[in-house]
Amino acid sequence: MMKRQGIAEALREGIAEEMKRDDRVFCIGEDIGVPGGWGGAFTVTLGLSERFPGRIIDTPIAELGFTGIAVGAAMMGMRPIADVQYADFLFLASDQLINNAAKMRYMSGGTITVPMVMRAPVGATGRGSQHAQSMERYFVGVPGLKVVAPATAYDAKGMLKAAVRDDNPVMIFEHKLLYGSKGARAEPGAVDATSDIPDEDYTVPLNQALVRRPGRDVTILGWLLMLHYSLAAANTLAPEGIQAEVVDVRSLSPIDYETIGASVRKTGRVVIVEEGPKTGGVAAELAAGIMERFGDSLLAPVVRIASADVPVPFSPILENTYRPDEARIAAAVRQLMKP
Amino acid sequence: MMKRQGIAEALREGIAEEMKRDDRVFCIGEDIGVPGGWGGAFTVTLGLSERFPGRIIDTPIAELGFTGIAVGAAMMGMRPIADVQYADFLFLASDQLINNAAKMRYMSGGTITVPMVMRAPVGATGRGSQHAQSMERYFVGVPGLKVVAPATAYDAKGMLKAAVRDDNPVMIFEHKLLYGSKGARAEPGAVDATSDIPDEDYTVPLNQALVRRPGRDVTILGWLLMLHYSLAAANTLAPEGIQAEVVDVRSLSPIDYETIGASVRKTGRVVIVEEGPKTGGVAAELAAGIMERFGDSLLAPVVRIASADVPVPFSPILENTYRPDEARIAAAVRQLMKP
Amino acid sequence: MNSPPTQTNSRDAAEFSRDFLLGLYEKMVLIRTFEERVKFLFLEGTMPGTIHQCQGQEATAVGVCAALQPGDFITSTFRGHGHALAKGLSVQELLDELFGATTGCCKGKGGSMHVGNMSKGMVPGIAIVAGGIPLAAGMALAFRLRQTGQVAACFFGDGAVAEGAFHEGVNMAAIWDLPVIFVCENNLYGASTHIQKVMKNPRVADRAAAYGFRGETVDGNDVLAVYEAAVRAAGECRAGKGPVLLELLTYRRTGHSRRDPCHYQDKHERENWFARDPIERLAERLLARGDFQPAELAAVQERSNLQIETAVERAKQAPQPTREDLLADVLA
Amino acid sequence: MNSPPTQTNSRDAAEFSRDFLLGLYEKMVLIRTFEERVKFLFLEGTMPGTIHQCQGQEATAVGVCAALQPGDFITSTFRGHGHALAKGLSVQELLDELFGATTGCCKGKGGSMHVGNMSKGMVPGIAIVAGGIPLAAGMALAFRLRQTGQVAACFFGDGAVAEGAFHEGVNMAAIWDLPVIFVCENNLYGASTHIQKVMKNPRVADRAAAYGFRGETVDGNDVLAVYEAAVRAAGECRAGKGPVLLELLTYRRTGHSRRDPCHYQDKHERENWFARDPIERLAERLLARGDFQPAELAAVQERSNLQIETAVERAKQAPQPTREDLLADVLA
Ligand SMILES: Cc1ncc(C[n+]2csc(CCOP(=O)(O)OP(=O)(O)O)c2C)c(N)n1
Ligand SMILES: Cc1ncc(C[n+]2csc(CCOP(=O)(O)OP(=O)(O)O)c2C)c(N)n1
Ligand SMILES: [Mg+2]
Ligand SMILES: [Mg+2]
Repeated sequence: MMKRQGIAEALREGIAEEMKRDDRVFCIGEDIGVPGGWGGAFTVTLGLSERFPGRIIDTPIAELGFTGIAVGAAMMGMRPIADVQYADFLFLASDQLINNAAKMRYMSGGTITVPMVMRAPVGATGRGSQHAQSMERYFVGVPGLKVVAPATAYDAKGMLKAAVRDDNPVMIFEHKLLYGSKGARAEPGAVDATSDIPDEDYTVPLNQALVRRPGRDVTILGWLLMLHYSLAAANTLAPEGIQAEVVDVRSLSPIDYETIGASVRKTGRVVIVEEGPKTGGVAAELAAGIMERFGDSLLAPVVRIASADVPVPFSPILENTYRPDEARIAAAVRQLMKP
Repeated sequence: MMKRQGIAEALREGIAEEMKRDDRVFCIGEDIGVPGGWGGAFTVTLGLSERFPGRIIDTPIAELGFTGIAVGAAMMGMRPIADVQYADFLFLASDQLINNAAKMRYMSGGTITVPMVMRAPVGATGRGSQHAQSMERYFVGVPGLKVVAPATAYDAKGMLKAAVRDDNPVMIFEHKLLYGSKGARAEPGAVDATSDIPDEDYTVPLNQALVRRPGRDVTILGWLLMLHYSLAAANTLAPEGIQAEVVDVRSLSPIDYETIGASVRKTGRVVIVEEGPKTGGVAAELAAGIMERFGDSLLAPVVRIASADVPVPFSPILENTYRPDEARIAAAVRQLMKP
Repeated sequence: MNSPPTQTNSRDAAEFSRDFLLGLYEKMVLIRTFEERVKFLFLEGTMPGTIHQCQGQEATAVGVCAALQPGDFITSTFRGHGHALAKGLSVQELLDELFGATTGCCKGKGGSMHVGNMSKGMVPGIAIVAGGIPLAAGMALAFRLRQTGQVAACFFGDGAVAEGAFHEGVNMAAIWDLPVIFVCENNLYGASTHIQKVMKNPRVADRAAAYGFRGETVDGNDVLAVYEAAVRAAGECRAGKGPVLLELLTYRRTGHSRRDPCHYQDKHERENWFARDPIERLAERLLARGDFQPAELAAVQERSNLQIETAVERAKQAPQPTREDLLADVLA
Repeated sequence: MNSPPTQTNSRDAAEFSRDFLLGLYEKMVLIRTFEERVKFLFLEGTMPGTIHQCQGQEATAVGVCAALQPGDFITSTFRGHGHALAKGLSVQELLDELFGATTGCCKGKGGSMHVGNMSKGMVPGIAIVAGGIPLAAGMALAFRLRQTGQVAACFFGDGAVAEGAFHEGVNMAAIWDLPVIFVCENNLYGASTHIQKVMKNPRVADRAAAYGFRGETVDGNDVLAVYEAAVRAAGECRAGKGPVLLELLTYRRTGHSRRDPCHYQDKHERENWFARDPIERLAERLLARGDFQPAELAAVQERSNLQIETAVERAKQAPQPTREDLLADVLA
């Protein structure tokens, strides 16, 4: 049996299932369990406080503190699922995440495990520059921390469950335009990321990319919202005779160079699509890593399509210019395919 | 007239000169002006509190707070020079640096300037994993923030002075093994970074790389400690008939692709040397940026020599393995030059 | 919590000048009317983005700003429309900003959560909870170092008190006796979370003592009480006596943001507070003076409606940015 | 500040068992001897890295840990050697760690600032000032959720009180009544900065009230007073009464780190505190009981010397890691 669900619903169900399965799992964050409230900024934990009394912990507005509390609880064997309302606030919590959670195992000589999950919504969505950043770049490559970015409801649920069961700290980036928020919480510009969700328990590995659309001419790498835009661009290009292979990077740390490499060796051409300033983004690591590993298969330099090197502007016109879109992706591919 | 100075001395003099020149300049940080104290963790502000009463401000241990205070003071026209004792603590201050200082101008529609300087010592130096990180990667590419990393006393003073006079927030990364700290503060493994410092006032631009050693065969890119190791490696290679051109990247944000490009076009081979985990480092941006701009001139994929993807270990043996050294750099170049 | 005995109330309205009172009333009505209109435009779908509004909290913004000098500065939050109007930003530059127009106070780059205008003494709102607190302390440090006699008034909510930035910023303002008024608009909720859930002692003003400076709890829905407390605080700041923490007890009459139905608010609590509306209360006190006529107050509302309608029409036609504007204003 | 009337002192030493007192004395002497030896090794250049030592503060570590159960946990700081020995880590695993050997308590990967051993109830020291405070609260939250009856004792210095992490972590421990003892070792200085420069009210224990829980100032150089205060605190924690803040007044007899000559310390302040050395004071009280002989206490010192000498020799020969070890222990 299957049911059609959006990311918010699928995450909610995934959290509930893990909490049912393992009583060490609990949620901690701001406004996540308040009666009459919203179940977090994007309704992911809505209704869970009734189902799991005492295990959905509403905190004061104190990101550094509750993140450190999640780390401490995880060190004692609990499996906290923490979340910040907007990923931009991770700057306030990064000391606990990077200096403590990610290093604890190493600096203890391998004696400590920190099985915690941190969820963080990214993406420019008409809220201005402090509720909009793509924060992936700040956590990719942090030794001791795993980072994933699911683009579909199926992956969101499967990766959340895998993250909860993983003995390492795992950061899950979610995109505001992909939650499938409805009614009062609906986001203008939202994209359909619903999936058929099986009733059976399943997980999605935290270290594997996935070919979402096979093609022989060029490899387009994307994740979260940009994956969806890349697929749309690929469809536009098909009738023009350009067969783009679209790979969902999904796992940002570690990066699955096996899957990516197979595609690159086949096509020899790569376009990486990222929301967020181009300079110093995750696409830089992907481009450098691909050149190092598969440089000889490259028929042309790897192309990065990303945002301009500016903070996120409020004005919708500017924000839409800031965010790479289907047209820019398609144009870049056409350019790259020019003989 | 000239005098020979180390980085700590040169910075101290540069700060004093700027404070003399402009009474809007002040210093703020922990233990920087305490009578009988150390002049900061690395003696840079030693003695300045006597020379500039009330303008060397000792703070409580509160990095987020005093960084925000520096931002606020800068918005009101002051020119604060803030510093953290170890760059690792920047995680605590990054919200104020990235969400406020760097974005303020943009989100105000260009009406605000934030002329502040933040100094931060990086580098693995036998202190364990929380006093050792190379933090450049977390600030390179942050729109609205300039980032520099001087490797010599001449540059340290000139860039500090340029940063103080710049109307934008500027992050200066300094390396603990390059300060030239003496006596009680001497650092094992320190490298000589002294320069002849002219008596006249001078500045060093914040957006220019510099060719430290000309060569025709291969371009080695480095900064801070790794620049010195790269120069040493180049000298080892010369008698083997390999003429390496060593470029001091210096300006990490923005990156001077003109100077770098000229070298790459000449040599066609590039090795980037970075202290800090390889994945997601500044070298990734350099490699991707070079491929994009000068891909056609590349005779081989760009090579990154960096640390392993692990937290910084305490044990000296492991730390020395963690830190790229002359031998690893030379070996990588030889490998790259193999026909 | 509604009106604890400890809180300070104001002198009799009779002791204030007629013009002064009318001015306060006018600003409060303007803010309420502005917010209601913006809410409509937003729900209607004509206005982009998200909004955080201050209906019911007009007295805090107006009372504090009335006590400031033109040269003084304020910092604000994601909920800054009222602060902006109270500090003298125009309805037009605000609406234009909310519509993302280049004629907005931040050229359309800031948006609702970041309205401000330095030339009018308002830093663009800091939408990171408590993020404006160290900033305000730093501004006050600049005033102190330059001996300008200026004061910084820092608006934040009860929710901000739990943030480390509050603790660090307030402590440094205290130890250096900086001229900053920490204005905590205590509306009992941080988003959907009641203050009782996040503080064992929910009397925010008490926090000042821990840092060694003066705190005071004020009826935040009594604009005159707020004004007088702010005048005292500003005076102490200018006299070099250091910061003051003002806890202004008030209540949000509308959702936290967007379409929030406020189901987390207790019904009786709501009714209690709705009965203590700051605008109605001032109106009653004005009429009680005898020298204000109902018609005069009605005219105030009329003027506000008109002013805002005209501004909305213009804002809808205001020039939108072009792609070129994207790259401007990053570096000085 | 030296010994304010407000601080709590201990019962008469006569009321404690001889063995218990001898145990405390033995631990304190061991810590002092360990630190002095390490200092020598460091200055001599045989020991790598940097060090932060606790000579003069032995009573805080020993008094608190003596009040804990084996299953309880402590968090520590960059200055953790004393805490480690007090919590039961062996001299050998500590020295091996300081020498970067694979037989060290963290396999040589942690170093002096990060000593710890989970199997003995000590989290590796957190060298980010105040960074261990939210951790300890989180550990206590786990104890509470699992109802294990365990307690977390969180050691930190006076300098940590200014950090946002203190504010946020302590507040959450308070509102959730978590079983954590916040142990502030107030040695009057954060690095070179005197507490008077960073707090208007330097009585750290007073901070607890702002968060709504109990704080107490104790003579931190009186190991019995520390012990009794910790016993009370642990009892309240286990009884579900929530956290307790213990401010232990003490003093650093050595540099902040490395070769710090402490020129920032006032001469009289130093002399005053040196005259109140925790080990000498305990010795006097033991001898005053009548059932301890000077020779017996001298023997304690002898044993410590011997134990440490043997350990140093072994540590110098201890196996150093190989390049392969670099990549191990990153992920579980
Ligand atoms: C650091 C941070 N955490 C969380 C948020 C999300 N958020 C926005 S407003 C808000 C509640 C703020 O409450 P309060 O400070 O009382 O202000 P009020 O909304 O009542 O005006 C929260 C949690 C944020 N903007 N910044
Ligand atoms: C977040 C952070 N800021 C600064 C430092 C540098 N530092 C190390 S110890 C110290 C002083 C700490 O003072 P206190 O908390 O009183 O502990 P004590 O040294 O007295 O034991 C400082 C500033 C640090 N380790 N972490
Ligand atoms: Mg509130
Ligand atoms: Mg101290």
